Amino acid sequence: MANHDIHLTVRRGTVHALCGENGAGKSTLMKILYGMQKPDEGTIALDGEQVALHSPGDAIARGIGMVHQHFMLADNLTVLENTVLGAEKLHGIGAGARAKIREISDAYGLNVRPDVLVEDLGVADRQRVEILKVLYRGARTLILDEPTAVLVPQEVDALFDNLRELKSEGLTVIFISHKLGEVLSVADDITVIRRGTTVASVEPAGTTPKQLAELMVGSELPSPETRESTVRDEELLRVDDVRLSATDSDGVVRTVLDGISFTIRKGEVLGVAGVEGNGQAELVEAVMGIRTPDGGTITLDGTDLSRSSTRARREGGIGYIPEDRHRHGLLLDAPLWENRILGHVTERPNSKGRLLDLAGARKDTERIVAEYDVRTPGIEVTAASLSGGNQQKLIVGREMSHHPKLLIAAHPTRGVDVGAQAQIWEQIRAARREGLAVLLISADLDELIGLSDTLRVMYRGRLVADADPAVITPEELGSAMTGAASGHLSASDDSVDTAAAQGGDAQ
Amino acid sequence: MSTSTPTPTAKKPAAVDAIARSAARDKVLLGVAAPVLAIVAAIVISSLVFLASGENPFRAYGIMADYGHYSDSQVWIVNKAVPYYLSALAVAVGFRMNLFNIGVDGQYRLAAFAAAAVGGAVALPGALQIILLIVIAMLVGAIWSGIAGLLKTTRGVSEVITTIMLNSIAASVIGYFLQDGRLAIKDGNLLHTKFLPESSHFFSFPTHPKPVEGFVVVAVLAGAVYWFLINRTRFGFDLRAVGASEPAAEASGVSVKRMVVISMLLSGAAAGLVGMPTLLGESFQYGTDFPAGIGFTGIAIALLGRNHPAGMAFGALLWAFLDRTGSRLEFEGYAQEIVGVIQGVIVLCVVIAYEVVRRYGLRLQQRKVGEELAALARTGDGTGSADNSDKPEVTA
Amino acid sequence: MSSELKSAARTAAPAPAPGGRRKLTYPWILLIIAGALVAVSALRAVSGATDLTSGGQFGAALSAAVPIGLAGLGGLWAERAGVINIGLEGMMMLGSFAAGWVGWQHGPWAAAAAGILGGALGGLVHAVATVTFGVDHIVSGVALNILALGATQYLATLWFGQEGSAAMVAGGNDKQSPPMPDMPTFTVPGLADWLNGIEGHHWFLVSDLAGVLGGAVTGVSWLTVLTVGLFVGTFFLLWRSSFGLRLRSCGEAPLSAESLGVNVYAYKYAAVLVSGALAGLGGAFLAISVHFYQDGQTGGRGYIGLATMIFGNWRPGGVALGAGLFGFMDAMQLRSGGPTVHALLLGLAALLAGLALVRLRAAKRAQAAVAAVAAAVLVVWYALSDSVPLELVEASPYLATLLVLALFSQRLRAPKAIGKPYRRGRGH
Amino acid sequence: LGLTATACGQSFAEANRATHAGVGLAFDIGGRDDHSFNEAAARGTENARKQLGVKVKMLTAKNGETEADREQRLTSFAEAGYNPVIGVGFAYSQSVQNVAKDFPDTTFGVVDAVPTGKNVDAMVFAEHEGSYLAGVAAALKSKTHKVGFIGGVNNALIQKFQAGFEQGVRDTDPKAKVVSQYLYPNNDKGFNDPAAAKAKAQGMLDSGIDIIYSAAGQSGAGSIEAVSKVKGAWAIGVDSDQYRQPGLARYKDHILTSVVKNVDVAVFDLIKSCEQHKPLTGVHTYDLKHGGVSLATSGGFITDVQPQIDAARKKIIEGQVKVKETPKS
Ligand SMILES: Nc1ncnc2c1ncn2[C@@H]1O[C@H](COP(=O)(O)OP(=O)(O)OP(=O)(O)O)[C@@H](O)[C@H]1O
Ligand SMILES: Nc1ncnc2c1ncn2[C@@H]1O[C@H](COP(=O)(O)OP(=O)(O)OP(=O)(O)O)[C@@H](O)[C@H]1O
Ligand SMILES: [Mg+2]
Ligand SMILES: [Mg+2]
Repeated sequence: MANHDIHLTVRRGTVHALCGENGAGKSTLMKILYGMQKPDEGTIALDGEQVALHSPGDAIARGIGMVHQHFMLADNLTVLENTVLGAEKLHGIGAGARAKIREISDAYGLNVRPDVLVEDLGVADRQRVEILKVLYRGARTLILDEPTAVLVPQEVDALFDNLRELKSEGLTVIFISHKLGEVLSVADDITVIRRGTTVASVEPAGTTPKQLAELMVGSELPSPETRESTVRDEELLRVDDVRLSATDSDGVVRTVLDGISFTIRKGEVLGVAGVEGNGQAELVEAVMGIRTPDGGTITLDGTDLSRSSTRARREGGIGYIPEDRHRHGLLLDAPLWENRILGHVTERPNSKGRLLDLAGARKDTERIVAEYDVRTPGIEVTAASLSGGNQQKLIVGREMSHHPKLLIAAHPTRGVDVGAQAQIWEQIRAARREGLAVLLISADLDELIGLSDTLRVMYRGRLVADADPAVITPEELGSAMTGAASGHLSASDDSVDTAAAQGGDAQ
Repeated sequence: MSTSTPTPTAKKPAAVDAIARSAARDKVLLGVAAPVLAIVAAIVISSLVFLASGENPFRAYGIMADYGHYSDSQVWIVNKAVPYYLSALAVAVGFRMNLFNIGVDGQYRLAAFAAAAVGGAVALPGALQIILLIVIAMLVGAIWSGIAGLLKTTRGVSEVITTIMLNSIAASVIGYFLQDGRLAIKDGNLLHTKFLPESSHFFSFPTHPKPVEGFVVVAVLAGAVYWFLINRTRFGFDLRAVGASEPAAEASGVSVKRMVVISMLLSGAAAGLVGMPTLLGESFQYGTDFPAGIGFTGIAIALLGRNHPAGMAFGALLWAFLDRTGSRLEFEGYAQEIVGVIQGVIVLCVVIAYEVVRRYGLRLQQRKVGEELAALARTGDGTGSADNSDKPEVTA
Repeated sequence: MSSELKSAARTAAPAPAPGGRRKLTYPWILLIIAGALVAVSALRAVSGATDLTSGGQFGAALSAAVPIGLAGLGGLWAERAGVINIGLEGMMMLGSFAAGWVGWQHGPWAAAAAGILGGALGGLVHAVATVTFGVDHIVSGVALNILALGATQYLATLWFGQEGSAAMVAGGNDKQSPPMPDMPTFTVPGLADWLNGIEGHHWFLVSDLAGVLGGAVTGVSWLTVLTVGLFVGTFFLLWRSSFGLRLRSCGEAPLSAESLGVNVYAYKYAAVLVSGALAGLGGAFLAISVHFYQDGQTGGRGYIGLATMIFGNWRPGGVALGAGLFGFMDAMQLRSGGPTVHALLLGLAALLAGLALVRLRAAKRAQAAVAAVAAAVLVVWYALSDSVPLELVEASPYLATLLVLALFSQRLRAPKAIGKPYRRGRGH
Repeated sequence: LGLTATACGQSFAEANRATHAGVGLAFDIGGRDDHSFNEAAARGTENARKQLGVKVKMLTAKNGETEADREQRLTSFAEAGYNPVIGVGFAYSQSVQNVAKDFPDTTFGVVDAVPTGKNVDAMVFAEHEGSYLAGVAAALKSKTHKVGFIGGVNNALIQKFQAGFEQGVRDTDPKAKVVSQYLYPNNDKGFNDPAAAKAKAQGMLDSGIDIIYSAAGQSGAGSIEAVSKVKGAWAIGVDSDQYRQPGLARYKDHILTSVVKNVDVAVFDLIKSCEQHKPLTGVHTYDLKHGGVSLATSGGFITDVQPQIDAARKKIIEGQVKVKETPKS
């Protein structure tokens, strides 16, 4: 059961925030409101009138629009096509629609171009297209499911300005987030959901983040904060002038990584901040050997790995927590013990020589399940039947079991509930004390700042800035992520020390 | 949830045990459900077809069963099933990693032709000759399918299309060389390669009334090798990983491109074996009348057997049984073409039944896992913060 | 550490080059067609293979292209909605069978309608399996091909080959339906003769153009005209109407479509049914043009249609081009065999030489060298022989497809959600 | 299944002893009504049924079948007591040879092939001689002095047609040009693809050829159709008298003549010999001399050149002209 005994009342013309931990059932609730899922029981009333929503079409007809947590856009279609889809009756699919889109875009300052392919847009632009889609349908009630998860603080501010604009036009906004600061800053009312049910309705004025957090999880939010430094002198990973270009489907060559150089020492966590799509994923894949760089060298613990295969790198001591666990981390239809073998098939206890060691793998899977608290009835169930957090714990357990020298962790706690989040952070901290080097990529700036010993900012395929996590704030980091600042970001009175951009080696 | 939960494996409460037991029962039931469902559906639909054409289905089934049980029928069925089985294996190697080798047909024909041409020209003593021919066939089959593998990895061309094209091209290549004065000789109105020397003749089991071809041993061996390779070796794990999820396999260190080429080569090598029972045990030459189309039958059988060596053996025998007994129907006043309908219906029913059952099973398992964890949380997790949802609501 | 930061001082990484997407505009297309015509007529003049551009050749090419084009167009409909359709071959079989069955009783027009229905029936089976039951699309397609083959063969024995039945008396048998009357063809009066006359003079370019046009106005089946209409109609329906936008969105991003109130199942069903209907019409065309259904009549054209669809980059114009090329090669090998294909060696050599130049300019020396050597080999081959083996001729359409795919497949773009299972309400 | 297949167990033949069930006729993939030699063979059994009162059972091959399938078909006949068992088409060559060994008391016949066996009657035809006469007629009737030959599949059998035709044309009109082409180099589809034959014939007609002789089984209908659309052009049929075939009735005014292969006579001879308990065995060549092949005269289109044709026939029968079985390179 994802939702039970939900009571939610939203006033017209307000921004209503819905918060709760991962998997609390927020998205499910909103999908019910939007007609994408059917409730087993209960009623929905709109302006006092009871309504039955059987499909998104019904909801749209009643002026409800939704921006999904995961973008619902067709990459190969243009912004115009994405917008008019399903609402062709309104203004046609040609010039009329184009004019209408321009009009809405201008009215709310969305700044979208109707004829570009969505494929070519960045995340913030895509989000604006999503909002445009909803407005185009004349929605009076907007549901935004975690719209800020992928935005940098400055973009979040712009978004909130848009929301206030909408509110002033008399629109109702339901806004989902588990970032408490945001919630408090923009919402008129707040409803908290926990384990599929509403536990509280509060007003932002009289509430502190701490109170909200307790409502959400029943205790204080765990913190990724790491105080003591475990950085040693030995250099473990050296990436030197790595360059990578990719050819897209039209044969256009794009530079995705440009002159990337950094080092990570034993016991050090290097955090890379950046808006998604600026090359972090490619950097990880280049270090993992999934992509072949055009130039540059990668040295692990004194061994040049630039030409090695992914398998050789893994055997050489790189552990990998991929960004998209369903795509890159697991075989969803395979049992847990086969997933334990994945990525380490050449190593003990998974194989002996060229043959698999099924008994060994099974036994070790039992151990991981126990040690890493993977909630599962057994190791024969498929990975797909585990919850996301438990899948992630299995992956972390698997990678840690081979005592990596370097861990590449991409968004290690994305979509994971707070309990599992704390566990994963603790695992990383513990291994770091033993001398593990970590390359951490995360969109969660608190996590990034909390866990890292060193911070770098990536923008358009380059490392454009560095920062000291002890003093930096998310806002300062955010402005570097948009390219507004570069060089060494010091926590001076103002947000950014742009002078460093010219000075470069001021430190 | 808290970080200090007791490990679930420590001691399971009775409720969890009960759920686990029922899950195990479900697994067995589901395993049986798919084939049963498919067979029942296929029989029902085939019977309807019989009835619709005004025939008595049960008399027909009776005739087929009766004719199939004679020893000569069984020998025939086994002999006929061997190439089918080998073809299915070739297709299955690809299927296990989501590669669709429609080109087995062209591969085995080209392979058999090459082996026949070489076999007619050289005569090594004893078993050497047979080994040579089999190696040549596997090599040629592998090369022909390897082209598709290479085009896929280097140029990104779908193997479905290339193998279809290569089938036609193989036919033309054979046609070019299978001419008087090139690699063939004229024998009445037939053209075929020179007869293989005695040393190329494969042994056979002296059964009654006709012998069972010795190549059945090779087929069984090939099935065993296939099973072992896929399920027990590192290579097999990599192969299955690519089949289950290409990006996950890539990230886990499998070179997907290399695997594509290797498995196309393996598939083609297996395809090379398909023509061998005919060449080495029956015709001893490759002529214009060399059997064609077994590659396509292999696809059907691989689907039928779910890529499992035993399942495919069953499928191959079933197919051969239908071939054999279908022609008997013709003598009893039915149209033997009904066999084609039955075969088609069986394949369609099997693929649908398996998909339905698989999905149902997955949903069932998810629910069970959820229930089980809930049961676990209720009984075993009392110490932590599991019950914090019972805390009084806070309203600000 | 800071030394590594110097890169920050440089400007940000270059954005993708503007205008990288090269669009084929109408002037370009016309230019390319004109260029091709000049090249072919030059080839005709040099090699003396007059059939290369004769009206008969183009007429034959057109009728060879129609069934393949219809299959390809059928594939396009299904795949644009995200359903891979390898069952086209089976749908064609059903179409040609239904056409044969209805045709001998009710004439060729009814046969065409029956072919459409027969193919749509195959589409329905495929849609039920893939859309409703979520069976892997390729698996379902293969199963459908097996079933269609069995069903048509069985029904043929029952309906055409029954001893003493009316069908048998009318000339049917186990493998073949009784013949049906001719479907009328159309010839533009005057124009056809005039063009024919010009063609006879073998003037450079003029006669060639007359040949091409003559093929298009002389003795053309009404079904061919219908097919051209279907291609144009498909383009407007799928790319210029809201129905088409919705249908394509099901192939690109079904979850987004669903979230906007599009009934994805309905569109997928519609697409696969139309797909079957088009393939069925292709099958019917085969039956109607030889006047009867025949076992094995489709001869793998469904698969070829699939190849032309990929070749044509999932666009109607591309499919038409692919089918036209295939039909051209097929007609040529059938009509005049070795000598004319022999002339094409020279054409291919010229193309390769051109490619070598282009590669050289792009500083891809290795590729340029390979192309140049291949061109030289072809020229030598051309000079030393006066025909090519029949087998090579027979294989030439397949080789051409393979070659084109190998050269250009990287530029092809399939619908994004193609072949992926979709369940209502199962999105994130 | 596999287990019981070893050594023991009863075979079908042991369990079902039957005798004298009639004549078993196994067709090649063209099927009974292929307007060609299958049909002619069927006609032979039909005559036998009427004149001798024998029962007849016919079975047809499937597309893409194997040697095992053919052997099974013949075996089934023999087991069920059919005698003689006749395979129509050279595809049955090997299978007749193999199965005949197992059933020494049954007589086997095969058309167009020469397998060996004590109880085998091989019926072969001098197609080249009949085709020679067609060549003579074509050379005399062509106004453009260009004639064409379309073969279904480029195999040894069809090459006999080509060789005879070409020689006949050359001997009659040395200036005439013969264009010989095949639909498929090596694919039985060639006997079953009228659309291809139509395109091929169209190509020939466009190049000025006005008489086309097609030896392509069912495909021939396509070339006859193409010819019928052109004024003054003639088609020459094959195997049966195609002028008289109902399926081709609307083109009959364009069917100059047909090279008739009297398979029916051969089949009838074999059945009759079996009925008289003196079964024919060995190779029997049905040539021009013995009336095994002939040139049809239906329609009367060749009446004007009949004297020259008769003269040519006489030369062949008397051995003055040797007709080659393989075309000149
Ligand atoms: N029909 C259903 N029945 C039972 N459980 C379901 C159903 N649908 C979803 N769930 C589960 O309910 C939980 C709530 O998921 P939901 O996506 O609503 O969470 P969320 O609050 O949006 O979390 P996040 O912050 O990660 O987006 C998940 O565990 C999900 O797997
Ligand atoms: N129909 C269902 N009924 C009951 N439980 C279900 C159903 N479908 C899925 N589940 C359960 O929901 C969970 C699905 O995992 P999902 O990733 O959605 O969880 P989640 O709540 O998001 O967890 P996490 O916060 O760890 O990501 C599994 O535990 C699964 O057993
Ligand atoms: Mg959510
Ligand atoms: Mg989740």
